[in-house]
Amino acid sequence: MNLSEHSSILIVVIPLIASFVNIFLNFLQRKLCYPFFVLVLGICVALSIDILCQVINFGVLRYRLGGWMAPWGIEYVIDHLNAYLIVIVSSMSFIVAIYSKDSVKKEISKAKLPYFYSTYLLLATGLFGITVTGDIFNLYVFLEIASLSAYALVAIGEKRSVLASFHYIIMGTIGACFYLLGVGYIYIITGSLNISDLTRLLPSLYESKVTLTALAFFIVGIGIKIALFPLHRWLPDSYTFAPSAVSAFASATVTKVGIYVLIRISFTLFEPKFLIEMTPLSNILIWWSTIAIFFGSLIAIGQKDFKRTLSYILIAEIGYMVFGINIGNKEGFIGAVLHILNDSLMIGCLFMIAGGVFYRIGSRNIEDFNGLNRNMPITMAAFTIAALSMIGIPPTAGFFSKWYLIVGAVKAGYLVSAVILIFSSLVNALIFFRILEKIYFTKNENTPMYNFRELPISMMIPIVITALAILIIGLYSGEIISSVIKFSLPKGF
Amino acid sequence: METSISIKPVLAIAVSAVSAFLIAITGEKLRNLRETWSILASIFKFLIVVSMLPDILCGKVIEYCLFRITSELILHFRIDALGLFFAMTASFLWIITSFYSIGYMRGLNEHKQTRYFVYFAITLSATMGVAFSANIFTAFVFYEIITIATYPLVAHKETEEAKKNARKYLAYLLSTSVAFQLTAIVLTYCLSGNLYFSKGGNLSNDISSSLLTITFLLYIAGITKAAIMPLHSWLPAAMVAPTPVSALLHAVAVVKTGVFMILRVVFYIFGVDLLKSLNLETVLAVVASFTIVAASVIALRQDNLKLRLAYSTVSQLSYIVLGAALLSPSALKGSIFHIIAHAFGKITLFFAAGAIYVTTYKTKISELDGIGKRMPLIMASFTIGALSMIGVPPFAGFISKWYLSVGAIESDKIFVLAILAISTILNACYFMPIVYVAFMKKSKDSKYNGINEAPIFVLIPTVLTAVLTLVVFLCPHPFIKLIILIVNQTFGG
Amino acid sequence: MIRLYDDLIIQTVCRIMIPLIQLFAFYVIAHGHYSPGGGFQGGCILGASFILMVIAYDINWMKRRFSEKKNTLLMAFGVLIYALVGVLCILLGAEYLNYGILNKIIPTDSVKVRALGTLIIEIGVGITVMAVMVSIFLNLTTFGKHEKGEV
Amino acid sequence: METVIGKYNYWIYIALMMIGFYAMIAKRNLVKKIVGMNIFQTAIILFFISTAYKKDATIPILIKSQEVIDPAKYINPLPHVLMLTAIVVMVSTFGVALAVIMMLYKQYKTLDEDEIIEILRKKK
Repeated sequence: MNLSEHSSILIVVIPLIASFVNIFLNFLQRKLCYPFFVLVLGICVALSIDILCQVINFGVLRYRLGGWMAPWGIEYVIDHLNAYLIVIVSSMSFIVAIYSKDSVKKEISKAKLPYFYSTYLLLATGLFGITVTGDIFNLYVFLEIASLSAYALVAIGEKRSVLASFHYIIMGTIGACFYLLGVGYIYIITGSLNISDLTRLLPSLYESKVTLTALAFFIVGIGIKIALFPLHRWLPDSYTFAPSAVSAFASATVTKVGIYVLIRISFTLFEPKFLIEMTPLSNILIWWSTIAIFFGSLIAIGQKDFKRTLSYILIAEIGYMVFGINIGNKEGFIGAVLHILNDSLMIGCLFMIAGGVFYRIGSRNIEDFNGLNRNMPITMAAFTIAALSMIGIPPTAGFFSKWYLIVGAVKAGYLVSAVILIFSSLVNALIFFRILEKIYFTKNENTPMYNFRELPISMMIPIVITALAILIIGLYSGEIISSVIKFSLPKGF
Repeated sequence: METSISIKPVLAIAVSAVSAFLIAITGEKLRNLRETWSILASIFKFLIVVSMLPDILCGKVIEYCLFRITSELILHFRIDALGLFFAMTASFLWIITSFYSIGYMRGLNEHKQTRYFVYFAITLSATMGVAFSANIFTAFVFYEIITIATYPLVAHKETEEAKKNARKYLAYLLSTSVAFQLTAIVLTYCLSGNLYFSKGGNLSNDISSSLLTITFLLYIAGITKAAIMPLHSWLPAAMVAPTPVSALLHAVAVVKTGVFMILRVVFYIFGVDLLKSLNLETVLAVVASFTIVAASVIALRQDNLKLRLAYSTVSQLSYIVLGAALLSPSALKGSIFHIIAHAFGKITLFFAAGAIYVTTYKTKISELDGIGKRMPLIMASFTIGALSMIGVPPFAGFISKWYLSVGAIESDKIFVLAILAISTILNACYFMPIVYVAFMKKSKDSKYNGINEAPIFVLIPTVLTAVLTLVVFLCPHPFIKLIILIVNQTFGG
Repeated sequence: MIRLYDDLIIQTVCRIMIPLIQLFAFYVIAHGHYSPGGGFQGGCILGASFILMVIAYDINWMKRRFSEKKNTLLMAFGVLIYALVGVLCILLGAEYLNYGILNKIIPTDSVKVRALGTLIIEIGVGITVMAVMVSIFLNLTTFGKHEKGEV
Repeated sequence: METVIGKYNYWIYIALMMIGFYAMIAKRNLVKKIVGMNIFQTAIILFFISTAYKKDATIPILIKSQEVIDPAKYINPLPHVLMLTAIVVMVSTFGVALAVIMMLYKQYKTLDEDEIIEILRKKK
């Protein structure tokens, strides 16, 4: 028996089992819940790295669930793109799990903590499931597992989070149902649900209106799930009022996994030429995402609440990725996939910092950030790095993905979009330097209120790790591209 | 051209980065040790830079590839004569400024001196980085580092005015570099496929001329550090910084970085032939000429001494750009000689302005009546600096003006001669009144009568740079030798 | 809160009905793997029987027999049965949920063992569904207060 | 005419879906929104199930005695299985949504969205 053969299923099952074992632990020995929770996610990180190594060394992994052959049974397929996503999701969930130890203490009552951990693990299960599965209906189920746990996690935040969660449920359900309709139409026309099987079957059916309808349903459904601009209304409220650990985790992973699904649907299920040449869809998506970038950035300027600012920036960043995917050239795709990693690090780091500041001063208002540097120098240094990366200053990671996106946009001739991309960088510069100025060069008048020290160590370490990762990963972008992303390029790019 | 691989450029950059770290951990309590680090680093840096001189004089090029981030984005150093020349000027003046800083900061009992010295050292590191860079990407990285590292220096006083000006400073430098320079770099990459500075230009003739023109204009607009009008107003804004910052950074290191990059773009990205065929050099020459005259006129109206010097800097920088725009060997000679002539002259002037402020807290020219009698040495140095700026024979400024004039005739641009003449008159108009009131008028407040010179740490550097201005005129041969080498390398003669 | 008055007829009928309902629920669960039915349907019926109990009597009466803690544990336990059987298959050397391999520990042929494996899974699912149904009902009817014993 | 009558199952599912959709978006009462959500999901289930239907076919349970299996005689079981899962998902969503509504009611003592927003605005 070789466990690493099974790592693609274990990464889904282990958090699932752990999530329920946690409930038993709650009754047996409550103190063990947190260590167990972190340990499990640590194991997931190890597994994900193992999967990545296997994929790099041996190529695509296929796992037949229950021993059933592929088009009939559910098959888990892991290629470079999945493996890359799994590593991102698992490491972010692990890092935020460490962070959550102290951070949730102020936001969630003690009795509910084990349930928080369980739901968190379920969310991780859902996300892992989405990334590993090679079956579009199974993907729907995992999508809903992830979404349901996300609704619950959002709802345990502060008072207003409940209404936000309700809106999230309504929007999320519409998105999921649209996706399900897409699955239905695909099933009607092909009689198969397996992605690799569909890749084979669909090309002969490209002329059919049903195929087009399915694709439209898919894209709108996923567009809601990833909060692409006009469908984004659920996101800012949810991520603002959710507990800080949840905002950090969800912002860093949920939308990124959505982007992954979009890539799978657009370029694996269908051939790239279907979206790019045979239908105007990719063109529509490019303009759609350009508008998303523009308005996301624009709305972000006006926000006073730091987490809300980040949410709108996130909406703009989602626009970046959707844009990069649809340009239809190598550079754009590389930029988008690289940005999945960079953005999850940056936005995760910033949300964690926002949570850290909230932990200490009890406010998310940007106006209250005055002079924080004196009290929390290390956190603020991390903030500076993440902010520079958001703006896209080299050598931080954010620059490199932006570089590829802009090069891709210019090469494909979408100059307006390139200008909007740069405009959004400038807006980020405006937003973040306004905050940096408050942090470093403004004294706070009411000093007694601010007599506090750095964050507790369990919150500091994750923040520092992500900030360092932003710096280091930037330098190794070439390595990542040549060993992972290059192999996940769709056909004909 | 022979190439030798050496780690020296990295060392030269690392020395001050390491010192920044040492300064930061030493802190305010051991201020003498802290200042020792600063001085040691400056001396070491200069020695490392000079140690590369023999190789360069033999016609060799020193290369070191630091890091291959992606296939086209490479942190690569290559030192030719031009880079070394700039690096030597900046690193030599850092030694003098280090001493001056100590005198100035202690004399005024400034707050947060540690932060000041840390960022000063980082800025110098990045300046070396620009000087040594082998491709426009490396230059861009260090360019951005300079922008961000100088921001705390400009905002040093932390008053509302300082913050406002620092905001302006950052807004100009960062937004233009991200919006225009980055776009230009992307376009360069898309047009030519690589980002290296290569002799005779990187871009080739067979690309559509409108794209090339756009790229060129984006570069000129994007390299805002050269303070070409109308994007100059960050430089006067930066004058809220402590005087040593204005002296070394905003008269030498930062602004010359901008000019240096324009030289690189003109000669090593576009190349003489391409520019001539597109007739772009005329555009640049006209813009530079306009800047020279307009900035001088504005300088006439300034009552604040540092502001007047700042506008003078704007005007003088355009001499260098103008020299480049003429695209003739003699003009380039003059242009490069002006880098050093202006550096010595302007630093003397700023040192003198700082010395006046340290001793008398006066910043306005209208308050300087009779100051020459109180501080004869300082004002004598000031006079020397002013004369050199005007271009009066026994001082360095004359030589550069001479070569520029020759170059103007060589390239048949007679209007440049007129510009030079007008500018000389204007220079005299705004500098001589200061000298006049300082020596001829009687002091208004009779409290101070005797000689009351500045502190020794401030005085000696000022006098030293003044003397050097004279020395450069008297024995320019070592410089000329290097400059001829540069011209040969550039024009391939 | 739920209990308004005791109705003899309802209570008596429920007393007779509930065992029958539960028996039927077990039947549906047990036949899930080769005829219509299964864990989900059976679990729903089983859950309904407990809900009926609450409606006919009252919440405390029901909680004395079937406490909230037990319910929560059952909820987790059912999923664990499912997941652990899957892992057991891995440990025995086959793919996840490949019940055929269970004949290494259950001495029957591999076709029958497949059906048996499905049955185990269905039982797990049934338990979970029942517990979740009851839990949703309790939470909704008592505004989530029953955890604190305020009912 | 053929497109209307011959494919009536699609028309019904579309009508149901639009009713649900309308309720989700336009109704101000939160419970009505959830009811709309349920109708919406049910419409999709109807859609799936109706696609599995074949004329004169029976439930797909094989009897051992039958030697030759004619696929046209049995309806397609897969959509049913899929919808079973979808129903589970639906119920879970419904449960979570109801729980959230309970929390909302506890906080604001109303289930009308406009009133809740009004309360929130007053708090600011």
